[in-house]
Amino acid sequence: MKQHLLSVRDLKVYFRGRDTVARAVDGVSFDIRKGETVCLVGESGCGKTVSALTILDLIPKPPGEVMAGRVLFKGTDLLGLTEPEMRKIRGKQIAMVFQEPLTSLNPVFTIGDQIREAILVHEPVSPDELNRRCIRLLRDVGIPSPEERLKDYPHQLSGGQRQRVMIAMALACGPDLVIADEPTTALDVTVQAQILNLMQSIQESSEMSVLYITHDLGVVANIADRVYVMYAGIIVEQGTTEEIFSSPGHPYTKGLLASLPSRSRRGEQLHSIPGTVPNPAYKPSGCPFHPRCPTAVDACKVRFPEMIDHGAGHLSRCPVVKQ
Amino acid sequence: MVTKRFLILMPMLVMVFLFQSYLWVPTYEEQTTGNPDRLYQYITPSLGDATSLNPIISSNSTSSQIESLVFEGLLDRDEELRFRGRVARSWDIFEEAYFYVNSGAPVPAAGFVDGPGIVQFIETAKKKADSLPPEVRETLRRIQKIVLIPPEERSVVKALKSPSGNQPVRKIRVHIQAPARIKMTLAEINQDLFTNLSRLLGEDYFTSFDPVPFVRADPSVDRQLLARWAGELLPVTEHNPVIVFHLRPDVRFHDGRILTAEDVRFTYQAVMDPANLSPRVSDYEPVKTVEVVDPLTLRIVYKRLYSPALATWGMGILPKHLLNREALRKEARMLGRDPDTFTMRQSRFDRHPVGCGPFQFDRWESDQFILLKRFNGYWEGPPNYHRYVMRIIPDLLTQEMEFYSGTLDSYQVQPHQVKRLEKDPRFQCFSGTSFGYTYIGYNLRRAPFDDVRVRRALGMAINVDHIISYVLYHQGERITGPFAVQTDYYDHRIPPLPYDPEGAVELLNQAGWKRNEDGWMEKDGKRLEFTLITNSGNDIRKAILAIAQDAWKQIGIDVRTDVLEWSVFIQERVNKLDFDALVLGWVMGIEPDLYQIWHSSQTHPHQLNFVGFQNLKADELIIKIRQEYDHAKQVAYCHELHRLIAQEQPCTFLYVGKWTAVLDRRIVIKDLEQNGLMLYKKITPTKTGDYTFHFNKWIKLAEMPQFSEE
Amino acid sequence: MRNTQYPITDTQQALEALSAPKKTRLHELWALFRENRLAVIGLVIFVLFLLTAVSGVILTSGQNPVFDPAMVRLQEKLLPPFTRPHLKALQPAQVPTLGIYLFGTDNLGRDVFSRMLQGAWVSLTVGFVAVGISVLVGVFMGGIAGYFGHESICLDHILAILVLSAGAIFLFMGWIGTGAACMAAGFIYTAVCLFARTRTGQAQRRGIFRMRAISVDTVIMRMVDIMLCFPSFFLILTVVALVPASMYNIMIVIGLTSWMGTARFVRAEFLSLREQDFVTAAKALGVGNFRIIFRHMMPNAVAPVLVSATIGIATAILTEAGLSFLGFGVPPPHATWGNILSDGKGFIFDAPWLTFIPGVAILIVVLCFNLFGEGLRDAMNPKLRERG
Amino acid sequence: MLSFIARSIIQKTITLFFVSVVSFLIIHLAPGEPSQVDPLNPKFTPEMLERFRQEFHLNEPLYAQYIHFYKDLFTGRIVSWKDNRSVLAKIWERFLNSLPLFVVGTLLTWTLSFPVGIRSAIYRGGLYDRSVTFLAYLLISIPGFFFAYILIILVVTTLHVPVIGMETFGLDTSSWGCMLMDRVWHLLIPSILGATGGIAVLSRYVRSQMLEVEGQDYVRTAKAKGLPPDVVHYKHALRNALLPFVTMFGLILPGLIGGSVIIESIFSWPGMGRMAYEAILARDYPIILTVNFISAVLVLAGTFVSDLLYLVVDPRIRL
Repeated sequence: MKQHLLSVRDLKVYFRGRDTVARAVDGVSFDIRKGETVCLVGESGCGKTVSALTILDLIPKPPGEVMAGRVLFKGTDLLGLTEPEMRKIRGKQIAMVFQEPLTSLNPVFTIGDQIREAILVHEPVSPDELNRRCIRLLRDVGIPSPEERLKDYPHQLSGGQRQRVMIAMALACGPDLVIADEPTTALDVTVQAQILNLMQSIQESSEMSVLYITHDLGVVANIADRVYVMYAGIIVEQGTTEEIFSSPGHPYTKGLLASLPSRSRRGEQLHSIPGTVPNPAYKPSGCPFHPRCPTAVDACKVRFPEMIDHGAGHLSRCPVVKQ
Repeated sequence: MVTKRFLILMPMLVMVFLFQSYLWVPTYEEQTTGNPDRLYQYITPSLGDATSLNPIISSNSTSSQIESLVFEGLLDRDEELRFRGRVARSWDIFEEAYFYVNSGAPVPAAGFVDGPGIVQFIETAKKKADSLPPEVRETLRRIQKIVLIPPEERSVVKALKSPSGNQPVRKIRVHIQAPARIKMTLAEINQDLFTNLSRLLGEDYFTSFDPVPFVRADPSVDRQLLARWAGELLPVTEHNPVIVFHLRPDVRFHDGRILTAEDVRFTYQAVMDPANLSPRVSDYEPVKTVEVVDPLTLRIVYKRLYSPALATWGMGILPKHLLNREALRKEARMLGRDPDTFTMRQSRFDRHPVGCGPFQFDRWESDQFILLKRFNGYWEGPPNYHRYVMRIIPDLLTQEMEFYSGTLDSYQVQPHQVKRLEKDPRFQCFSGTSFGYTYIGYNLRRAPFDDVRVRRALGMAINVDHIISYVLYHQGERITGPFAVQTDYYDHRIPPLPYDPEGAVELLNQAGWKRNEDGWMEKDGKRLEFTLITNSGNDIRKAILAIAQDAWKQIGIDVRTDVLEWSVFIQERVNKLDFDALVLGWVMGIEPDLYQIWHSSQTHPHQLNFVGFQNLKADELIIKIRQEYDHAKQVAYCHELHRLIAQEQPCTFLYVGKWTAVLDRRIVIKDLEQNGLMLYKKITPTKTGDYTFHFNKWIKLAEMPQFSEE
Repeated sequence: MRNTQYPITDTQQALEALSAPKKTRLHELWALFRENRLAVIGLVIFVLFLLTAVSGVILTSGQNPVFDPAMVRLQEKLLPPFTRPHLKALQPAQVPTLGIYLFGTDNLGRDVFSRMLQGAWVSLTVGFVAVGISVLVGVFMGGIAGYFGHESICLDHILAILVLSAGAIFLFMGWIGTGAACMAAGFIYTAVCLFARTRTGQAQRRGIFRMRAISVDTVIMRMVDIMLCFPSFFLILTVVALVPASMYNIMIVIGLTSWMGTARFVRAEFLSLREQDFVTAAKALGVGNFRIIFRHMMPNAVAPVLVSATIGIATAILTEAGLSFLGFGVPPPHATWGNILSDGKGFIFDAPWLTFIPGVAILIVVLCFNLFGEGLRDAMNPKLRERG
Repeated sequence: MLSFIARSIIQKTITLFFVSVVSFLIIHLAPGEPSQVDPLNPKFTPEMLERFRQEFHLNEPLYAQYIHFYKDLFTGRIVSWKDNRSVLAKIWERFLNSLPLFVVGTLLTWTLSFPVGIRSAIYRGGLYDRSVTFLAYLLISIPGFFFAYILIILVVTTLHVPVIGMETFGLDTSSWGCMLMDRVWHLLIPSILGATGGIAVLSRYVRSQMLEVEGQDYVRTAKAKGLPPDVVHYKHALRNALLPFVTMFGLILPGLIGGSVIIESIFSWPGMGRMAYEAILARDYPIILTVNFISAVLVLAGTFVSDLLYLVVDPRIRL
């Protein structure tokens, strides 16, 4: 078993409203080992992105607030770091790739500027060296004629190229961990595949870990070593990719799997989970999934389910579903 | 981060730089103690900028204030308001009078007499004058010389406009065969000359003279027109007052040229030149000829009797050599303008005047200041101050602030501040009566103002003393008529209208107005109501508006008030005679000429008698005052007119304002005594309240002066 | 996997019971607004000011007002605040209602408190009417430009307008016959056009007269550009100085020189709203233009306009004060805070309350309008709301 | 690019023409007449008034007056009715006087507003933000002349130094440095007065623009790169927030023409605003119209410049 690069323990992030408290992340724990690709899966609004942003201390405070938990990165608790110390981690050791490549790149600077800046802030490099590194990075992420692209503005690139630039920027300082927050959601399907392949190939060549956040189980199946399924601010199931796909232990996971188009047969109605993710400020009591759960029993409405170990690192939070 | 540092440091540096300048700025004390030159400057504020510094063109007060220092007239008024020679050393006034021999009228005891006969007749009468009535005797005594002008022929061309105005102007030649004419030279001007002569020559000797047979029009025109022209061309009688000025030999312009009679004549011509659009044309319109007798003597003949004539020569004299045709053409060529249309108005003289007054022009920055420096060649000796600065500060409160901080030497105080500033040991105060009065004028053409009882009642309802003490803070004086209070023309014996609201109600009742059940005055079912208006921008008038409204409400008159912007007020209401009553002021001259404001011929739209005062007796007096050159008689006529106007109450005369000026107490009069000793005196105002009379002798001291009691 | 049937109704109910308590838009707005303490203070004073102004107009007008702002008591002039009147010197009718000069008296002995009361109403009227005019004109112009912007004015429209206005001018100049003929021709032409249009459903574009000359949007936006070319205070000053001074002229002038911002905003809003689905849907259902505008688009566009109107009122009050200072404000007999202040400034050393009371009053009221408007704007801004 | 320039020049010329017509009509159709002559002065006669009217073409039909006026304006021969001086020379002189006031005021406004507004946006809802908000609105809400008088009276009665005008009078013999500093001192209060209002308004704009921008994804990206906060706010956020200010920046210059009438009158500062104000009072039509025309030109030039500036600031815009 490899050493844990990052381990999040019992993280609670709440957002204070006027007279409500939105418990966006409500006791989440997960681990990422070196060189591993971990996926965090769940519908929109279930706290995936918040968890990821909390790792880099990027949630807006106020209203956001980390109520409890630890984020151990190579043994240090990131939550206890001061802002300048944290800045040394961001980009250098943990980098992030965001969902919307168009809005995530600053429209008024050339991509060259933006990549250079990412390097310079952490390493004093001579201008020549800097330029060479930028070109190499762009070449690495598969952008043709990188010398000219450096002078381009984001709006001059295609969606896929922009995401490649984002990835290049994330890789600029050779981070140990890349958090990719739904990097392919906004892209065309063909481009999605290219980006996924790119990420995989880079990961293979550089020994880095990836925390991949997505709602798309299809993607998960392709790249993940291990999967965490999140619902309403908690992890409802975790395990290796095969385990999760072959024997999902939680009705929510089952529902997600059932909604995959590839799994439905032709002519059959596409499956969907009724209802939506609950408002984090008004979560149901007991198991947060029970209002949408087809197998819910009365106990689900009152008792918060504990994690049940199915062995081999496969855990789920449903006492009803039996293997 | 560079941007951030720049954005914060930049303004900080600017602020620090701005604030440190405080260390360099002199305080009130430092301005004089550390800076001897400041003592030789007089700095005075003005609310508005001058328009032009050419005395024949400008017409506002700031301009004339500067002009009075840069230019000098032939004469001015002394402490007692008598004429005093300036550029003119002395002057003589006499009269030349003419009349046509009326061979068609019989002379008593002589029958029909021809020209030489009339001369003979008067000469004889003069010799045995003892038997004649005293006025006639007096008149004859004044006649120094009688000359007969033989008959003459001449012709003039008259232009005749067609009535509709769209046909071309017809030119008509008028041939005149003038009969013999008598010219008399009188030692003193006498407006009753012909009245008295007619007692000698027969009542209708002058009136029966018919000029029509002596003129012939070619081509002929209708009789009426011809008669009019004949009357103009052959006036039966004619007064020609003459003024002869003797100029000082040593008066120089600021550029060193000696001022001569030619310059004076040039100034007159410049005023009369239509191209110059001078607002002073009406002053000189009665002038017939201006002759230069020799370089220092000037003879001015008037077309008719016009007693304010002498005062008009107080106007500044222009230098001919800078403004004559050739000089202007040269300037036009230099500026690249068309020399034919270039007039004095476009000349740079407007903003760089050269005169012969005690100060010479130095600089003028529009809306900032006008700078004068003293003229060392001034004929009366140069003034003490080296510089005269007029600063233009449009806001009174800021003027006050500047005065406190020592960068102004004088300040025109507002009434409510007088008390406070009089106590301040740093300043000295002067006050005097101004030449302007404020009144409530009624439109006499409209009911109910056509009734003198109503006008009296309105006047009696207003407590003027109240206004003076509370609105003006006692800075005003009650008046009863239109003459300047400081002059003899004003009759102080005339009692003001009493404040008597009950009496006013009584008067209204007499005039037929009765109170109705709501308390309003009513006559024939109509309420007594009207609108009182004034112009905006004058707080005191606004206050009077409010007070009058309130006072009249007490006696049951429903008054609405309206404050209008000046140009609207004048052009829409006053000029079109569209008002009931208004609060306004007149600025009076010292001369008692009331023709434009009170004569019945001036009541049309756009004329100044807009209240519509028409009174035959008053008209006669106004004309007489205009024609009288004898001061005592003029005063008597004025008093009579004053009494008449006070009786008629065409408007409610309220008050003349008093002005108060504050000066820095360190300003004193510095004079050389006859024994050569320097003498410092406290500034004292003259009888008329003019404290700047000795301005040329003023100077500022570094320390507060202590005067010994005298 | 087989199609599993979920008990949908149950789940829906359960979810609804759990989701956030239903709030109306207004409720939500109020909740957001309430958080901003400054804005709440602003609102409170705003309401107080409204009450003062309304009571002011009631108490100071009429034949025998409770507080007479025009009552001149010369012997009582320039008394400081909280002075008791000298009862002996006054007639019973002249004694101030409160038995005390709450804010002192001015240079004519008028009770400053009464004048401030009256001024509150006048200042408020000036502000409201001026802004009302500007909002009306702005919304109208902006709405037309935004909604009908793509439509063109054709040559025949221009001709019809020219003929009509020529007719009006002729009538005005007294040439009745020619004028009437022109007017009649114009009206007949317009009527025929409208009739043809309703018959055929749409205007047919034929011949030179139906050539598109310029689009409505261009015309209106050029008008906005032209208006924006004038420096606003200078323009107001020019017009106010040239036309006869009256309260109504000032309101109209301020209103007519400040509608451009609103017009631009409404136009932009309409342009984006027009593309939105619900409008397309309404159109597809055959809803009339005006119903779409007033029922569907206006409510969406107008709320932010109203917020800026709040701030506009504050600006109008300040503008009026500035004009008063230059001598072009609302003329007497109307007292406004602006002209009380500028009248009082000459007495700043001898009677400072004449300057400070209206000055501070303007300051407070304008401040409250601004804070209130800002709070409202913040509360209504959806972007800030999400993050808040 | 060229076609854009040509198109906007044509468009702006047309606008300018309409502006000139409108301003001409406003002034000439208003009741009352310009008169250098004071109609109540007994020395003026109706004939003289008539002659003045002729001299100034006031008796001609409006369109002829319009042509006369703009012909004179374009040939530079236009003169003021009040004092017969060339209008352009007068405006230039006043422009130079207004310039220091304008430069200092603008400099302070356009520098200080940014840090104040940005800080306020970053710490939104905090004590700093709330007090700055309050202060800004206080400054916006205070009637300008009231504030100016309070400042002047404070300075004059406590420090006993002159503050009005462009310099202390009667100092012309003192040293060069003294005179310079004296002028700077006289610049201080009016320019600060001018700037406070500007700073208050502009910092509010900066704040709301920054709030808008700070929530954008690229700001988060910048933070995630590990950039220090100053770089995040002042480079990444500010640069984007600047876009709307380009429009405002283009409109600064016309502000110089309109000037600050009130401040210039109070401080008897002989600037553009005061000249315009006095021209209005005197109904000096040539000056009013010329000022109006120039300011319209400047507004149009300003918008043109800001259109061009957009090209520089926002790379997404291409012509």
